[in-house]
Amino acid sequence: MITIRVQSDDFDVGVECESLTRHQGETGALVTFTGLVRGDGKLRALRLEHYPGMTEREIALITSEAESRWPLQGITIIHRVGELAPGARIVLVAVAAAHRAAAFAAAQFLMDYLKTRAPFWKEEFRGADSRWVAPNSGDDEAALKWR
Amino acid sequence: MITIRVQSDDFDVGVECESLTRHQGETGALVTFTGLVRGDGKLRALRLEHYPGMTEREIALITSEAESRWPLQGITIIHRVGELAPGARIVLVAVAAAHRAAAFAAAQFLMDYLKTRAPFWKEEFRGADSRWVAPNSGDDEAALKWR
Amino acid sequence: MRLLYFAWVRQKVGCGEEEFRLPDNVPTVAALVELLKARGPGHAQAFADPSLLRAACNQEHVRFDAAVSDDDEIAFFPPVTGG
Amino acid sequence: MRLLYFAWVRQKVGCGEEEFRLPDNVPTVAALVELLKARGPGHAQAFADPSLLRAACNQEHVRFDAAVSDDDEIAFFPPVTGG
Repeated sequence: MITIRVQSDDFDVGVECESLTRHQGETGALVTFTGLVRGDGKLRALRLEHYPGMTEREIALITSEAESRWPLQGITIIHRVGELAPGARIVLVAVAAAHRAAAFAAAQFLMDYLKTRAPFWKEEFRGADSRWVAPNSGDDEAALKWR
Repeated sequence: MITIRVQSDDFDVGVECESLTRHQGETGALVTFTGLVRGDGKLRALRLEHYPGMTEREIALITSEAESRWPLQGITIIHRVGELAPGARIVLVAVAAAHRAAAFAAAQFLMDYLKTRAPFWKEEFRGADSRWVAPNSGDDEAALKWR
Repeated sequence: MRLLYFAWVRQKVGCGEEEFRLPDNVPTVAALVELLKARGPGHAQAFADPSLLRAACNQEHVRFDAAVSDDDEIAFFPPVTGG
Repeated sequence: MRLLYFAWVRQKVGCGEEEFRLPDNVPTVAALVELLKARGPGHAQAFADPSLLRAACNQEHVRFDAAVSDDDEIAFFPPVTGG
């Protein structure tokens, strides 16, 4: 089961875990990654913009790629958009599999690909200033290792 | 913050995530691993036995080791004991960090070490039969790669 | 064709979306970028350094040597920073 | 000393815990295992193949060449299978 949601609302990691593993008696491993707005004392908010349509399309491609690489039983990806305060959840990647190696690898792969392929952009607000977050070269390298 | 619990009660992944990241404005990444009783159509229940005292001691050692290897902001480990039905949650490892690479690596390390060091034993009940689960050589190899 | 702009590209151009009639002699994304530079001061600023931009054609990532046609939806944006 | 048994070791021995007076000439876990084999039919079965067993001394994993004393808490169990 693949679930993809792009939403401004928050999500509950426990609820998403529950719905990913319900009816899945053969699941032995469930890995989640939650990305949060990392505060630094000065960050007031983050605003997430995306490309509706392409976002869902890219995430669907990424999940299909993950399913072709590892034996998975379910994937849930939720990405929030709009304005988010420090400490807020931004993204959830949850992967269910029979065994932990596949679940861990797929969750990392999905995050690395989300970071470098899914059309989201973060704008940071500090005091009266705003700036667009620059891409992280470490993210590109992380994505390249899956080639 | 390190939280270690050995309990017969179930846990809620969302609640544990929430308490691990509350008051932690600098957390950017939260990785959880949930281990579940993998059903196979015949498995009736799993019973988990442990060595009270040594269990908590070993898990504390494992978490200290993880903290010395990666910059982490919090670890929660919950391991259930007693009788568990197929589909039930067995273990939770949750790791909070500023960045995802550390959180993913530490969560995998903790699981690999839990599997090979923490004094738990699983007994499977199938029909009228019971048998003690044999150790998995893959788990030993997974733990060795961290040496 | 439909042109879409995101993040600071959108802010510099001054709009998120515009209709555009693609001339015949513009075969690639790169050629389209050169043309758009001349569309106004906002466009000139947004497209000044194409190495800072990425493009999608019909909601797929493409390189700047990709072909374009007047039926396409072309988007320009900085490297993505989600997740 | 206090002896603890877990999982099938506990089931074969027939109890999870017993007090035991360690004789002077038993310096290691391995020597203790040899001694325990003779303690009864359950013990004989549990300790028949020491390669199947693991041990802890005072709640720390130890090898079978580790030293033991009469003050110790020694546990015997199969390889762990938690997580």
